Amino acid sequence: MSAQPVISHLGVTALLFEAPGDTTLETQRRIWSLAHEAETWPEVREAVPGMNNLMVTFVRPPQSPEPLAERLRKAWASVSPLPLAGRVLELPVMYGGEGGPHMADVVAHTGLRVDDIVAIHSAPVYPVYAVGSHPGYCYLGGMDPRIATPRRKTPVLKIPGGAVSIGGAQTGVSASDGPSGWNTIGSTAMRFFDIARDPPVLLQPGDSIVFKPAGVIR
Amino acid sequence: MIEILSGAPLATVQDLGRLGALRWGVGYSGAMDPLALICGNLLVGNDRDAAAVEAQLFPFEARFNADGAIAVTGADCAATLDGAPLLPWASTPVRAGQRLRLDHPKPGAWSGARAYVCVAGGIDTALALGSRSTQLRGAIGGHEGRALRPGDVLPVGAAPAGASSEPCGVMPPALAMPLEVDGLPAIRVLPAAEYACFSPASQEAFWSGAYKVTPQSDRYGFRLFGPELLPSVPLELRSHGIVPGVIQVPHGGQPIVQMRDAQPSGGYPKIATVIEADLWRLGQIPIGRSVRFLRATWAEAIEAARVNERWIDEVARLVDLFRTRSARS
Amino acid sequence: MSSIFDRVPDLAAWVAAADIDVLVLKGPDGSLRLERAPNGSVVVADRPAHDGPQAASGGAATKVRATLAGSFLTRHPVRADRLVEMGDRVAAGQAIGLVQVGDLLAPVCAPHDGVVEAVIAEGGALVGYGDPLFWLARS
Amino acid sequence: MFGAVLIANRGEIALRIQRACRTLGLRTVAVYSEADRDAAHVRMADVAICIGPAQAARSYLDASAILLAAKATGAEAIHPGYGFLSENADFAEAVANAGLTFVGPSADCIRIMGDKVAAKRAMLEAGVPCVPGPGAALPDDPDAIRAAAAQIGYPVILKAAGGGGGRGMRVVERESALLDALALTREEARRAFGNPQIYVEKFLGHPRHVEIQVVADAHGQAIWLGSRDCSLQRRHQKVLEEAPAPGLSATLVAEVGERCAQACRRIGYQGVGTFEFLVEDNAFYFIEMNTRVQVEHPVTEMTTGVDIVAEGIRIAQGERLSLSQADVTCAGHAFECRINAEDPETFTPSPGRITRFDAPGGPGVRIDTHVGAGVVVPPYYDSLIGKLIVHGASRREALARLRVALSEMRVDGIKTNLPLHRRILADPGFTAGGVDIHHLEAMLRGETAA
Repeated sequence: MSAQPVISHLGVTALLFEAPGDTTLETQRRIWSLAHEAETWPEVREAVPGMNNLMVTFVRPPQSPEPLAERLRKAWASVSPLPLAGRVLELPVMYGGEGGPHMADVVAHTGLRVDDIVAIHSAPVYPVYAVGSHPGYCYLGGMDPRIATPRRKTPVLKIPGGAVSIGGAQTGVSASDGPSGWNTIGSTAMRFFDIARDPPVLLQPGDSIVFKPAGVIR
Repeated sequence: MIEILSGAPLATVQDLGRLGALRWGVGYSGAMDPLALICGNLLVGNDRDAAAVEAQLFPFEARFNADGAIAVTGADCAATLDGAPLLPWASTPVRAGQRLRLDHPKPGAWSGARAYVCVAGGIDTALALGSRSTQLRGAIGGHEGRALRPGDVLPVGAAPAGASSEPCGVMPPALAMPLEVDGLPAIRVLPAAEYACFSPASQEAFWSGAYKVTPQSDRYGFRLFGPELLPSVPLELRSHGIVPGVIQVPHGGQPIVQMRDAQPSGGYPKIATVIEADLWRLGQIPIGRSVRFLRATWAEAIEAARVNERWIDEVARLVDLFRTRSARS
Repeated sequence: MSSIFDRVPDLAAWVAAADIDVLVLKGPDGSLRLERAPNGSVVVADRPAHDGPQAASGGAATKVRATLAGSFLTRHPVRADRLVEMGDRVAAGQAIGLVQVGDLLAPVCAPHDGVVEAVIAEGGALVGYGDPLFWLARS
Repeated sequence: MFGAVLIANRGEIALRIQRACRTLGLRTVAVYSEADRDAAHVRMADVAICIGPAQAARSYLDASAILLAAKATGAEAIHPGYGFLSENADFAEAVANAGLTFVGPSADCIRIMGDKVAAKRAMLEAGVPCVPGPGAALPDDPDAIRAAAAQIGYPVILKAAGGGGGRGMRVVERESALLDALALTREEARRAFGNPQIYVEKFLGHPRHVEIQVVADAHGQAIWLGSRDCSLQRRHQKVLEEAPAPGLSATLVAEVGERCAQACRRIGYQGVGTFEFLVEDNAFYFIEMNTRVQVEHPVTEMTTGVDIVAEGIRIAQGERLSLSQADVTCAGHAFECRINAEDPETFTPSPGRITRFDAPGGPGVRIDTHVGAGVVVPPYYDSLIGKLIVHGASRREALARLRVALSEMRVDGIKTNLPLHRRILADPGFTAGGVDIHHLEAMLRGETAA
């Protein structure tokens, strides 16, 4: 496995920088640093952290993507991890039942019982790696790989806001109704996004979430 | 002001989109056919990025509560004003109380899927994070952050100074800048990060096959149906930022093109990205029609954007000359 | 021998400049009536009998003229059908033709309600300012 | 390079440009007003298109209509001729923005030369002699204004920066009248030209009007093509011109000509142009530059053998000058009479149908005209219906030929100024050569009768 980051383009409007190695919080803290630096560059409109990766959008498409790619590589070599200094949000979750329609799929894939899945899912303090997917949605790190379940073959056209779901080795909470390719295992009630607030999001990279089982429907 | 009369769902207020809010998970939104929106705005004397109503299901009906000028661009919907036929892609004066009706686009030299009702002064709903575009997920922008319903009344800005109500029209860009392969509309794409991970047969199929726009296609994404695209080995990616145009291939093997309301992140393998300059073409492909993908280079994608810009500038120049010439009838 | 009809452009310009609504001239070879249209343009509202078809109704007909130099189109490029056919009833302000300049498509609008008596110019032809395009009978 | 030239003009110059285009193998596009439907320039063009009604403001002066016509006809270049839009910098810019070639200098050059203050500054920098006076608009401070005028010495003349053709000027004889005259001129200028800037210069009592024809290419080459004398004017309108300017030292003219060519190179001028001077006591004073072909260019063509219009078009195509300064020779003498449709006594325009048109002929005789028998001269435009140009080995021979030509020429149906030209030819002051710019008006008042 190469230790070099991989940089690819998303059409002519953005570059995707992917950090090498396994997904770790340490790497993510370097991604946050890289994002802070890149968003000050004049050719960059936005630097948006993903899971151990960073999307950088151009102010306007350049003649070649290579200069910015090179700049990212150089910056990556020198950035130090941003300290984790955010707050911790406790989130009550109702697991399974109507609010967790894909619990059975996770059971089927992992071979674990529902109670085990709930226990494993609610154990860690999940750091917010990134905000994305839809307004206010938080990508969380730190899920136990035992409950990892692949994304669905076909995305679901509408899952409700507050849905707690698993996609591959990741977990997250929908901030509003919308389509998703993830497996929904529970639900919670929390307003993650409010246009009237500044910033409009409840949580930002560096903050953390703890899931607290409010009940389990089998 | 404009009052929405018809119950046809999914009409929304859109401008050229919302840039700079990806970090909060807020995508671009904006007109599916930005060229049509810009042309409509030029025709009524607005700034290019003024907001308009994007209609995608028909019939669509609205009433104007003040005198002014409008232009209906995009899909040719046999628009009528109080029953009198309107030219497609042209401005026309309107009087208070007149009713506009747009019908299902009929097949012609070019039919399209989405129509834009541009009003002199622009739809003047509140700016949200710098744009008037409706972002349905999260209920941001537009009219109450949602699709329009009968009875909704949209505010209209002050008509631009020196605005002329002299009717004026432009050639639809689909005819001015046609792009077809084997009689099918063609869309230029750049191969994306995981292109090489797809089997050679899938790669070949992607370039040579026709992909039909399925009924599960909307402003979020166009779900296409065509030859299956399968990776050589199963891929599971970490979530990352994406932009409109990215063509993801979920495990089912059928591609999904991210459109203007696309979520700003995803994790399915990406086989290609529709170049920014051709997103408007795809945005106007009606459900049930097929498209072909054409492989482009970075330089070609940049040049295609320039061609669009130059075309728009030339249209703007001609409209301006038309308005400023003194030899009117 | 000069006819008043040779002087129509001059007269029309004069009528427009002088803010006159209607001008009627009678001469040995016919009478001429110039009217200011609602859009401010001056239209020839009457003409000698030999200068074009008469409306079936016997009413006067108007020559609708190009106000822009360009290619005359009878059909919108996205449409299969012509904008109007002979005999069609049209409303004032309705687009009955187009003049194309590059990708600009300037509508030719009916100056009044009426019936299309004839399409004078040929589709695709280069027309200039003042060239007659349609005969439009008052209905 | 371009293949089709739209000629944004009418009359004899439209025809003249068409001829030049044809000799260069270029297609011509004529635009015309409704009043010119039957005009020669319409008939002779490869493509002709009507762009508006008779009024010039809605046709030949309508930049938008002309640019749309260029698009509609596929023209790739626009030649503005003289008058109309020929010195409109915004038009030149709009032509360039349309991706077309403007046959003439850049919009920037036109803009500089259109502003008298800026033009004078540019000329002083290039070493072209100017009328004494500060090279800047007058300030507001009365003491500074008085000082500026005193330094020049009375009489002085106040000129509007945006004026021209005799408009926006006022002569001041003594200091006591200065401030009132300035206030008046400033107000007139503000209203007439939208520019209240005024500058002050030495007033010359008996100057001649002498001009230098220049041609400059896009490759930094510029040459001058000798002098013209256009002193015979009535109300600042030239009536009869000749080349070369009689009685001036060839060394002096060459020195000024070289300065003019140098100025072209300095400001990056491209195309044909004319530097206009007042000449008094063998001294040249720059007054303005015309950034276009001039009505009287044929006298220079006759004496130098250079097709000035074709040269201007070749330069617009990016080609190099076809000759160097060393190749320029001035052979013989030439006159041009502007034939106007006007009453020779009252000078009121005389439009109408020409019933008879007899053109003169013979060696050295050239007629540039767009009219003939049966042609109607419309009332909407300037009254120039043609130019009679003659050339001879000497001024004396040219005068003799001109006299014969004027006696042969006959235009019936309308009034023309042919009788005036015949009168001028009989004037001893004129035939002697070197009269000043007031001479013709004095002659008309009967003050110079022989």
